[in-house]
Amino acid sequence: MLDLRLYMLQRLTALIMAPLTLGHIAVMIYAVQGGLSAEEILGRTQGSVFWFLFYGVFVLAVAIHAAIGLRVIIHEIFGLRARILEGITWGIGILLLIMGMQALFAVTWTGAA
Amino acid sequence: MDGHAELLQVSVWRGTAQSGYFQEFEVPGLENQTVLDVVSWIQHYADATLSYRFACRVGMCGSCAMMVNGQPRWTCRTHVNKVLKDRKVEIAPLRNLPVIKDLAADMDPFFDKWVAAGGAHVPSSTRDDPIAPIDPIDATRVEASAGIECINCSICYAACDTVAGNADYLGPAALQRAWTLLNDEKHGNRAGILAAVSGSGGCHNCHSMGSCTVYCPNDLDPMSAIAGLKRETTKSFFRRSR
Amino acid sequence: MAQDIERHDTDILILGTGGAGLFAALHAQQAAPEGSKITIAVKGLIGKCGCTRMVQGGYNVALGGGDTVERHFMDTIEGGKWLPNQDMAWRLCEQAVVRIRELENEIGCFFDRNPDGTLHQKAFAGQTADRTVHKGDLTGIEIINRLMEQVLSRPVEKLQEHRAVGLIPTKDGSALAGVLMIDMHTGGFRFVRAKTVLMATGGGPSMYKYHTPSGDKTMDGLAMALRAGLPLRDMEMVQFHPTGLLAGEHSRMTGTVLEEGLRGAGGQLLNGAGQRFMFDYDAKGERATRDVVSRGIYAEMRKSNDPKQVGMFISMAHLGPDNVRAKFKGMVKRCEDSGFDLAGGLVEVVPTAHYFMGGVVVDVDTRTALEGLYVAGEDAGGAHGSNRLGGNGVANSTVYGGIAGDVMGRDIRTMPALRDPDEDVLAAEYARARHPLTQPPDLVQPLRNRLQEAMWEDVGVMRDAAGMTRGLDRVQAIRADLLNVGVAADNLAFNLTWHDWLNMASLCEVSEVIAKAGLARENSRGAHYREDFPAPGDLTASYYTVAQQIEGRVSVTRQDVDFNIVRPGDTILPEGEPETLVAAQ
Amino acid sequence: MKPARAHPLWFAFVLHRVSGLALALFLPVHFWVLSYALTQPEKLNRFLNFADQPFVKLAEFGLVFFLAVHIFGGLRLMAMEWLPWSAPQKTLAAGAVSIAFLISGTFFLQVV
Ligand SMILES: Cc1cc2nc3c(=O)[nH]c(=O)nc-3n(C[C@H](O)[C@H](O)[C@H](O)COP(=O)(O)OP(=O)(O)OC[C@H]3O[C@@H](n4cnc5c(N)ncnc54)[C@H](O)[C@@H]3O)c2cc1C
Ligand code: HEM
Ligand code: SF4
Ligand code: F3S
Ligand code: FES
Repeated sequence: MLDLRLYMLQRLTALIMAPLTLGHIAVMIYAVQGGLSAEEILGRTQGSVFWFLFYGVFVLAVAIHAAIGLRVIIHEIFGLRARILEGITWGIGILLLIMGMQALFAVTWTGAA
Repeated sequence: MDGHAELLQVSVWRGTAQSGYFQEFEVPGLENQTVLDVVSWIQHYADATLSYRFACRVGMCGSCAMMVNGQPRWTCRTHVNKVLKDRKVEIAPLRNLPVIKDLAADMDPFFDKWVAAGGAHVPSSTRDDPIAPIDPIDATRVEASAGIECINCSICYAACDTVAGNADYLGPAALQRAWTLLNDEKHGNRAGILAAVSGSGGCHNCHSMGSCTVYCPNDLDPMSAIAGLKRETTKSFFRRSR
Repeated sequence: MAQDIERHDTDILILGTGGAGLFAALHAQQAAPEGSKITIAVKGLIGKCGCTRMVQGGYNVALGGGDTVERHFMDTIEGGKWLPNQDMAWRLCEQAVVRIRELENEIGCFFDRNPDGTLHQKAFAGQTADRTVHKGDLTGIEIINRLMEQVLSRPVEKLQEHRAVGLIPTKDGSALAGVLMIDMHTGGFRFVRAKTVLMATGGGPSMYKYHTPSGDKTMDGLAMALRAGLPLRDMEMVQFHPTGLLAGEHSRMTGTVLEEGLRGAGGQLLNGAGQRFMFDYDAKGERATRDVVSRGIYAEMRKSNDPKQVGMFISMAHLGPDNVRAKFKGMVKRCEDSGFDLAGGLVEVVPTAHYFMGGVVVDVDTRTALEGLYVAGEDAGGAHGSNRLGGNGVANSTVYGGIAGDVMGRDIRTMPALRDPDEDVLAAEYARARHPLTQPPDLVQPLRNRLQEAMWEDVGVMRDAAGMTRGLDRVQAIRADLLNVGVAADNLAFNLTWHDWLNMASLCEVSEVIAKAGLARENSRGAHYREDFPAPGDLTASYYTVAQQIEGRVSVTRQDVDFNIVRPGDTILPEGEPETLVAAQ
Repeated sequence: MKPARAHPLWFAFVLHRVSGLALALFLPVHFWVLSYALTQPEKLNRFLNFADQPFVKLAEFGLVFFLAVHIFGGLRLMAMEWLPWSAPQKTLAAGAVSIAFLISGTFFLQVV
């Protein structure tokens, strides 16, 4: 169910996300001082190539990572396998990717606001 | 029998793969009594149809493992006093394997996986060659020797929740055997082992829960052996993609 | 009646998965023509039953460093008190050299090494060289696990938890047709025809109150051979190990071995009063050979008149409990699990029946008097004579198992067809195995206890004519009682009590032969000690006993040992060779 | 008939799984909320206000805690799988949890 390729994908995406997520938490700890507002967030992120790449990589990695992670859990708990499991894995991955991309564009793309 | 012994309340799983129930027995408690002795007493004196398995009686053959109060144990080497709670004990067939009848589990899947993990030596020399001199304290050899005393009792296999959830998972004992062979310089096809443990039931399914290592009656450490396999397969992954 | 016997065919059938059975399967696979079907049937799980797995001390093989095949051979002959079949002993010593290389190189065993990388070898009592190859004190696990993996990964048909109950000859009785078995999982019968059958069911003197073999070994093979009319030799020769654990009558741990090395390292044997006694019996004290120490303990046990204290005690504490714990980790842990403190306290021990030297008469190619039947391992007699050296048991089973595989693989080329069984014998064996199912159910275990008691008391460590005659009567009475004890027939699936009954039947049959052979040998050699004939007798006129059942009656004859390689008093070692290469202990 | 597998490494596994699952379930919600930034910033703000309530604060603390637990649990795993040392596993497991507490604690203090 989890072969070497999926395993490596899960570990590598985890390694990529580790600094990104810690960075994200650090920013949050800093940012929440005095409360959050949409403007504040957007002011920081919109139009920034850095944040676009930062969150872009995260979204990609997390879609892969979480899809594989949920695949494992679904297999071990519900015993689903083969085609169905494959389908679910891809489904979760793509769903997360699409939703993540929407959020990414919303938060970092300038033109739209 | 030494008579005047206190009675033990023993609850024993009866049944087949399809259905079953716990049956209560009263067994005289005696000195130096193992769980296997309790089970044998029931078969000898209380219910002649009780099925179970044992051979060596001393912890060498690994055929007497059962669930004792929900934990996998070698029954021939488990003193009842160690597991009694208020003079009660519950005995069931080994987990994660099909039940044949009562306390006897079908161990075939365990051994099929042992072979599937590449658990048999592939020769690199023949009976006409001299025996290779091998430094016993060489680091790789020490790694190979660490798991060599496995008695294939399947206790680790029963303890592992990944096995419970993932029918294809090769399990700790088979993977530990693969790790031993990977470190055996006499083995003739080490790449084959890496391939065998990298498939969809391979070492990468292990979540390092460590129950295998906690329950192994011989103090072996399959968890670390599996970690070793993950390390080596990861290396091979990068080597291949280069 | 016999309609519910399922019929099954194969080319080569192997009974038992000890060192002999597993080696035979591998060699048969190499030697047999392409496409031959090989089947291995066993009473337990493949590789997980039998005694080869329980081998502790190790494997005897002469690998140079001064040691030679000739020296190994001489030790074997002298250890066997000139009774071994010399051709068999020679082949054993010679082939062990090849077999150990095969085990290391082809099977994948790893035996303990010296710091320079060569195999570590040590000396058991009775050896004149450091000869025993080992893997710690768990040598058997290493050998059997590796063999088991090889067999499991090959296309060999596996009939696990199948118990052989009868050898079925052809109508004219000239050859073996096949073997009747019980599929233990279902309780159903299966008759397997084969061109060649290897019997490697490993003897196992478990008719004694204290015994070491694994629980599955109950002399089934020898009982089947007896019923098939085959000659059995050296049947009086039961080896006792001096230090079996005494854990109480109800415990399966009772009788299991406390290793030899304990005494070698300086362990002391104490009597109830806490005094050492072995020097009263032998100048080497606790370090004397197994038979001597066993008799010492037994004699001391007879002297004791405290009914609570059955055995003698082994004491290690004077060597320093921590030291003992470090050096004998496995043993200390094992004792601890059953409630004893080996490192610091006293552990009660008794002599325990360990190995059966007697067995089916075979030639050096494992062939028997019955065409198509081969016997190897502990089931075969001859290689050890009156005493088996520590380390020669597993060498014997692996060497001859391999030979049997080679020979069977070759022989089936000249056997074009399977043979048809004598249906009457088949029906009789079927009825015999089903007999208890026709009787009113009763407890089997008390009979086993009675048999073990009788054999221990009357045909045990020390024997005399009166005792053995009494023993014979007791066994016959138990046998008669057994026929009236039934097993409920309503649930035969994995019915251990039925198998206990069958075990008892085998044990009773062979016990009788042991007693009769014991009566026939009127001297004391090796494991056989007669208080009424304590002398070894004239070595040059040595004879071995041959027992055979003809028309339901067991008769024992004596045959002269053929000294075709070396005569008593002579040696084949070159002149000037030192008597022993082992540094004085 | 579940064995009582109460030992530290097993708990570490359970924690890692529960946290991974929680994160995976939270993530779509998180993305969904953020995507409002594009079309309706006021909705995002309303949400952020809502997020000021103590109950939600606690939930957030939990989330960051899970995230931290999961990360350090994951790093622990990868360390034991890939680095040649592996003996003091239990210490590592405990260490991972405590670092996670530290970080999420800091976050919590900042928020309140
Ligand atoms: C505790 C112990 C320690 C020992 N230590 C040493 C040592 O250090 N060195 C040494 O050289 N020797 C030692 N021996 C002796 C050695 O183990 C035996 O001599 C040897 O292993 C016998 O091998 P085998 O293949 O003939 O029989 P086993 O290995 O005993 O195998 C017999 C097989 O036949 C099967 N079987 C039995 N009955 C039936 C049936 N009716 N139908 C189907 N299958 C059946 C059994 O289940 C088993 O699989 C030791 C023995 C014991 C008990
Ligand atoms: C926020 C994003 C993340 C989500 C949604 C997520 C989700 C998951 C899920 C659902 C699993 C499966 C758990 C299981 O099999 O029991 C998992 C496993 C894993 N995660 Fe994450 N994860 C995230 C971030 C991370 C990070 C940053 C790391 C890195 C350190 C990481 C490391 C791991 C590892 C190593 C596993 C494998 C666990 C195992 O095999 O037992 N994860 N993740
Ligand atoms: S690793 Fe330990 S628990 Fe697992 S099969 Fe081997 S001896 Fe038994
Ligand atoms: S218990 Fe199972 S999950 Fe891995 S560490 Fe052991 S095999
Ligand atoms: S009976 Fe052999 S390990 Fe328990």
